[in-house]
Amino acid sequence: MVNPIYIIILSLAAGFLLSIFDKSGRKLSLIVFYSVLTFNVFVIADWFYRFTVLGVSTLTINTAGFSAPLSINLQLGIQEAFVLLFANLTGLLAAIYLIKKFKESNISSLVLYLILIMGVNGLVMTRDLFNMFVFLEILSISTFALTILTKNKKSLSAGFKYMIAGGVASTFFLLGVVFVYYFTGNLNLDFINPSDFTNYGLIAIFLLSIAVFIELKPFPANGWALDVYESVNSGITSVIAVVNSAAIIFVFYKIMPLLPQNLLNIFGIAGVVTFFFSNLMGLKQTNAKRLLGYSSIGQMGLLVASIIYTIHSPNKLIYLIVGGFFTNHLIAKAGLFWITGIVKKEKIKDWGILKENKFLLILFGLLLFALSGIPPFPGFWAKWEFIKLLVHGKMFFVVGGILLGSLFEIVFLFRWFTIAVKGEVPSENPKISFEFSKYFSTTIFVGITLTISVVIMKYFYDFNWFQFLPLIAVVVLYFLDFIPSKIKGFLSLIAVGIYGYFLYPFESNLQLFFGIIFIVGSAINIIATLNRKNINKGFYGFLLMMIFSFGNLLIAKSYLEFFLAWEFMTISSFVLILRGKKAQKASLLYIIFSTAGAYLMMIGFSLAPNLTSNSALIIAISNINLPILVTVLLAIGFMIKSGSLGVHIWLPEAHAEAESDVSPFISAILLKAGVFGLFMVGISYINHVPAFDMFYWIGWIGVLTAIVGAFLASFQEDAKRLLAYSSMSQVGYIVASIAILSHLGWLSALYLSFNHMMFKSALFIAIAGVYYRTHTRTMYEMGGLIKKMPLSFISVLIGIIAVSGVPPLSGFGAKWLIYSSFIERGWYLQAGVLFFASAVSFLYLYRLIHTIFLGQLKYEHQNVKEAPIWFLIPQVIFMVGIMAISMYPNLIIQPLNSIVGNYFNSSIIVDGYNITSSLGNWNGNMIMFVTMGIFVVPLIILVLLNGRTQTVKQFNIVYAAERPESPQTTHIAYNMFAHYRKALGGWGKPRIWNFWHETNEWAHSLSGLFRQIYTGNGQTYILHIILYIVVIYFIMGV
Amino acid sequence: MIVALILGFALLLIGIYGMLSQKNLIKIVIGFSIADTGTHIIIVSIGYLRNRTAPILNSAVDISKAVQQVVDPIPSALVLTAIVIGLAVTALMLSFVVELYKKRQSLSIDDYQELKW
Amino acid sequence: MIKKILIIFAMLGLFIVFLPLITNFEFSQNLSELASKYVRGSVDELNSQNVVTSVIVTYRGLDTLGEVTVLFLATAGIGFLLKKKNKKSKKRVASEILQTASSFLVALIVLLGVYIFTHGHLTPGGGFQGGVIIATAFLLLLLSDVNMKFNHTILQVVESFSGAFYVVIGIIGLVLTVGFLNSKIIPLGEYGTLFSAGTIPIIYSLIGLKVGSELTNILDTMRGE
Amino acid sequence: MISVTIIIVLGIIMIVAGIVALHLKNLLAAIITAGAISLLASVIYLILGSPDVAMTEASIGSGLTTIIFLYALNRVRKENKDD
Repeated sequence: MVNPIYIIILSLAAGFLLSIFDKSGRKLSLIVFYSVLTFNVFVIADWFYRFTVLGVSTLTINTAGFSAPLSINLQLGIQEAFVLLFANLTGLLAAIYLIKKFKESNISSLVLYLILIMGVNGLVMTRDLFNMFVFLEILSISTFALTILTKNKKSLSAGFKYMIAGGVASTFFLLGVVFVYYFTGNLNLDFINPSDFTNYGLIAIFLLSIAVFIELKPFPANGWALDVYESVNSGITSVIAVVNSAAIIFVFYKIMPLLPQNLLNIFGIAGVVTFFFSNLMGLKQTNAKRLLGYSSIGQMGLLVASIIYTIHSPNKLIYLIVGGFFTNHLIAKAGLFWITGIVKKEKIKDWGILKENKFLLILFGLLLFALSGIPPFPGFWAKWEFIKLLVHGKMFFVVGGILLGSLFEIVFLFRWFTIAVKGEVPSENPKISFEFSKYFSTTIFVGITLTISVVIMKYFYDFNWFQFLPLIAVVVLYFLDFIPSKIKGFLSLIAVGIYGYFLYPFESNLQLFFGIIFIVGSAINIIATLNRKNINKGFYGFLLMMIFSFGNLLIAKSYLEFFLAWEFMTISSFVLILRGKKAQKASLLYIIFSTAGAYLMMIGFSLAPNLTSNSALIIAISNINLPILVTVLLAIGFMIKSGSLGVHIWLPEAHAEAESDVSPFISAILLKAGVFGLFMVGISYINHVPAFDMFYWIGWIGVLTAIVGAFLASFQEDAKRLLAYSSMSQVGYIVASIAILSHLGWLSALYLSFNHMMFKSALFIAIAGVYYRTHTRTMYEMGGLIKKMPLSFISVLIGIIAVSGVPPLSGFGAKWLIYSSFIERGWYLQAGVLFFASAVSFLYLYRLIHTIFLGQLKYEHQNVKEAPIWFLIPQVIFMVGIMAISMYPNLIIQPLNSIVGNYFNSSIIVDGYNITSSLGNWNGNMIMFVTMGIFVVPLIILVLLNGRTQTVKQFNIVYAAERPESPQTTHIAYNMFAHYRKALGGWGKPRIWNFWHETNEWAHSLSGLFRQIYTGNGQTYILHIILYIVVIYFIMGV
Repeated sequence: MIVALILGFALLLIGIYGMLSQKNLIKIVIGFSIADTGTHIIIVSIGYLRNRTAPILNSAVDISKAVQQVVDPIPSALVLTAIVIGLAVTALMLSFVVELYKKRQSLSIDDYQELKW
Repeated sequence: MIKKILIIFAMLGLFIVFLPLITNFEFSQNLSELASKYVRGSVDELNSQNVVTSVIVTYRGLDTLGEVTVLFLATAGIGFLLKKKNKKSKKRVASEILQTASSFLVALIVLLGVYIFTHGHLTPGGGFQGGVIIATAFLLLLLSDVNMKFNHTILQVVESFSGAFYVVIGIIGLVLTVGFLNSKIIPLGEYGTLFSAGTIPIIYSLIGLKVGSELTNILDTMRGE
Repeated sequence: MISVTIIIVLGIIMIVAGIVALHLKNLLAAIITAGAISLLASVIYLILGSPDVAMTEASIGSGLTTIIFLYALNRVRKENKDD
């Protein structure tokens, strides 16, 4: 063990002598430089190990042969060691990152850098206020000088602004220190008693703390920092944003015990305000580094708030929340700044170049995910616990500010990510150059984030490894990624099978039911993906991740486990959607809505009472009386995922733009996750019905979703979009039936869920086959494919019959059950609307089959073949399934009846093939035969009597010697239901889309408005600082 | 001495006002250094005790009663450090000014706002 | 215009922030406990006449080390920022009298500087003040001979080694396990004489040399040419 | 109280000098005026019983700082001439 003061000594001595060493060559000075930095890391790492593992007590180092308060003392405890380990490591890695620069540049840069790191060590360890001032100045001056490591006009002017702002802050700090001495006669933190301060002594504390707070870059007194982030060399920026910030936040932490509670509260609020506004302003930002600057400033605000609000919590929680935010933000930020230095593209729109460098893209993605607080990264756990804490403290405004700010952050971070994955490669395109040192540092940091994630999961939560199966899947498949796609597909199929086998013994039949939808449905859908050629990097990893997280939703035993699975599901589906060719916007829309929903759920779960039994959440929740607010929040969260009206706009985009074999997963299975969630809410609800009947309104939303979805589907030109809106409509039926909260309602909801899974999978896969052969999804560009793709035709035919709810197929049963349940409940109006929706759905279903398969075959489709076998297999399976439950509805009704029987008294009688409700009976088997008969008899008559049919030749429908401008507009399927749209009048306008569009515009213009305060004028920035100080002073009100 | 304290605060405010109102970069630095001087005067005047001498215990001071005779040495020590630091910051600021001027031939702070928003 | 009003508001606000500090200011009648300890300790423990020096060099030695570092950083920073121009400027020779006088004066001034930093524990002044005075001497040289070039290697060696020795003296205290920067590692000597107060005069001399060479460096760099 | 009187007189001069320094068009004069403030401040330090500070302020605050200011100004002007 080495006395940590040697860090300071050695750095100083080396710093003093470095320019002498340099006389004998840069090599020597570089060796000295890097050895000292490495030495620092090892000393601190050793101490950190002692404190954490061996439990050594805090170390105090006196100087000058006297003890405090006579002389200055340093302190190294577990907290100091943690911060310092992190700071020194970052310092070392940033130095490695900068090695090329250091080789070329003036020796002074090495000296400055070394002493900067020394300053950080001193600043963190010292307990003396004035000594803090000195170290703060060391830190500042070396940073100021290093801002011009790459010297240009921008970095110079930014450096100057930084200096004057820093100068003002340190003047206030000095004043504060002196007045602290005046009031207490002491300068040592350990000897200052907060109660020594008289009323006016608070001003001393105020000056001291506001100066530190200004250094933490609060909104709006932080313009200088943004300029620095934007213009300074990336390596140095990472040091400023990470190492310096870590040290200063620790200084804030050290002086916190002196601060009165009201001042702390103000700082807490100021931190949240900073977080909110920085992220809001980030929305408009197009410069990569400045964007990171905004995010960085915001995260510092969040960090301050988290320190202040957790201060009275148990230690473990503080470590998790503050430590989580701390490491998460700082590591991710350093890594991202380094990547900006590697990519060397100022504008975010040019970042499409990143997709040419897969490795860097992965690093970038991981860091961005970490920054946006997605599991398993530390930020996720910190956010979850922090929100829980705040919600328990009833600080809803803070919660709102933080979550809304996070949402903005998600918007710009993921926008950036989608550009990197899908954006255009800039035309003038200098390749990303490879510099080992830069990659090295970044990779190490990504590794550390992942390690910390694992450590958190292991030491703070006792999760079952099953909870992390989604992640394990991604990792394993990442390493198997070199295998051809088909083999990976088969392996995935097997993996899903084994997973299902292990999952199987469920606690309840409801889980089993959704297990079949999630697992079996997915497994069958995987078959379609076997059609993929080549390697398909990353596809199966995220597919498995998604499927496993579906399954994990079922067995989650706590709110956190459920939410974890939910987040895994969201992120994996996001990546899958993003794989689509033009899916940049769609996936962004998806992740934004999903995150918003997830945040609402997060608040909901935080408010929910503790679980009393150790069963799966869906069972345990029946014992719990969810407050109405929780019900509302959770329901909204789940309804976003199931695409209910108002929050559905992500749905058509995501379905349409995802790759065609991914769409069935999203439509048929992913939407059911929301349905599952709604059932969960319902189960708690029926056991503890609150005064406010929320499900009445959910019912209405479901009904409206059904009808609007049907209308919207009718107007689509794009087959997948049509199916997407159809899914929306169908899930609307399901939601509405859940909302009935009766035996019959739930029975029909489950029944329709199952049906919808099958027919929508079949339809999407059929369309996938068509798209695969014709390369178009626009329906009026197709036609007559019945001859070329007969099997697909049959599959679509069966699918749409099943959807439409006409006899004989299962859809009829579903509709019958739904109407019965509505009428039984007395929701006549709703039933009427639903009935109308069913009628509307004929419009789009007709269109689907008519435009694609009937009519004239297009010339360019002369040589189209039947869909590939891998598409046909799942279709056949689903068709058989549909036929089977149509013929023998009992196969499914019987088990569903027993499931729902757990929650409601049975209201139907199942007798053989006959199902009787209070309103009548339904015999699927008989209906099948009757319908078949009705169908077959006229068919035979037609065939017999009307033998002289004639096929219409293409000649027959040409224009009179005229060739129209754009021929497709004359196609019957072009803008097919325009007249209906006209009939709808004002109702046909995309109001909801417009609403969200306006919201988006509004947020962006707000963002533009607020950032006007950053005029770029250094003087204005100082004015902001002074005004900020004054305003905080008045708010504090001494 | 209260007069010195007031003087110190007055200079501090004047200096800050200068930093806020003057467009010329050198004037801004002058403002900073005036504010700095003000701060130093404040610190020294806090350490002052009425009718006492400098904390130098030579023959003029009765060593055994020194505690009752000298002014507070701590603020003096702090100011000494602060003055040197002030010099360092000022000098660095000025070299930034020189370099900035080299780039754009202007001393007006309004000409250096290409970074914004 | 809005900016002007805001500035006035800001200044008024600051005035209000500071006002209570002035109006409620009361001069203490006695030294604070800590200060009293310093005053007594300076005599009893360190054998140093100048209490401020004791505080600076010993009790708050870490501050002073930091202070030296700050100056060192500024030197490095300025050197980093202002690359020296090598282009010859017009020769402008000062008058002969000034040249002769200055070379004579320089020696005297340097001597004064040395006196000040070696007597820092006895009289007002010390390493920083002495260092500045030495720098002034070199300034005089610069003024008298515009084309003069300093030997930067020597400056750098002085600067570096005085700093390093300072640290080494600090470490000796650590090695002897009495604490970093302890000045009692050598005999304290007789009160009131030059060779007293332990390492204080040594440290102050090193600081003087370091500050002197650093400031000379800064001046030379700022001068340009 | 003679010392109070001196401080008041000096103080008034310093405040005036401060305001003047900020408003002088001539930068050279402004720098010199600012240097004078420091010089007067060192007198105040002497009166306040801090000869150490006074020496430092006189040599660093008024002397060296002013010289550095002048050098900076000089360089700026030279830049101007060069082009």
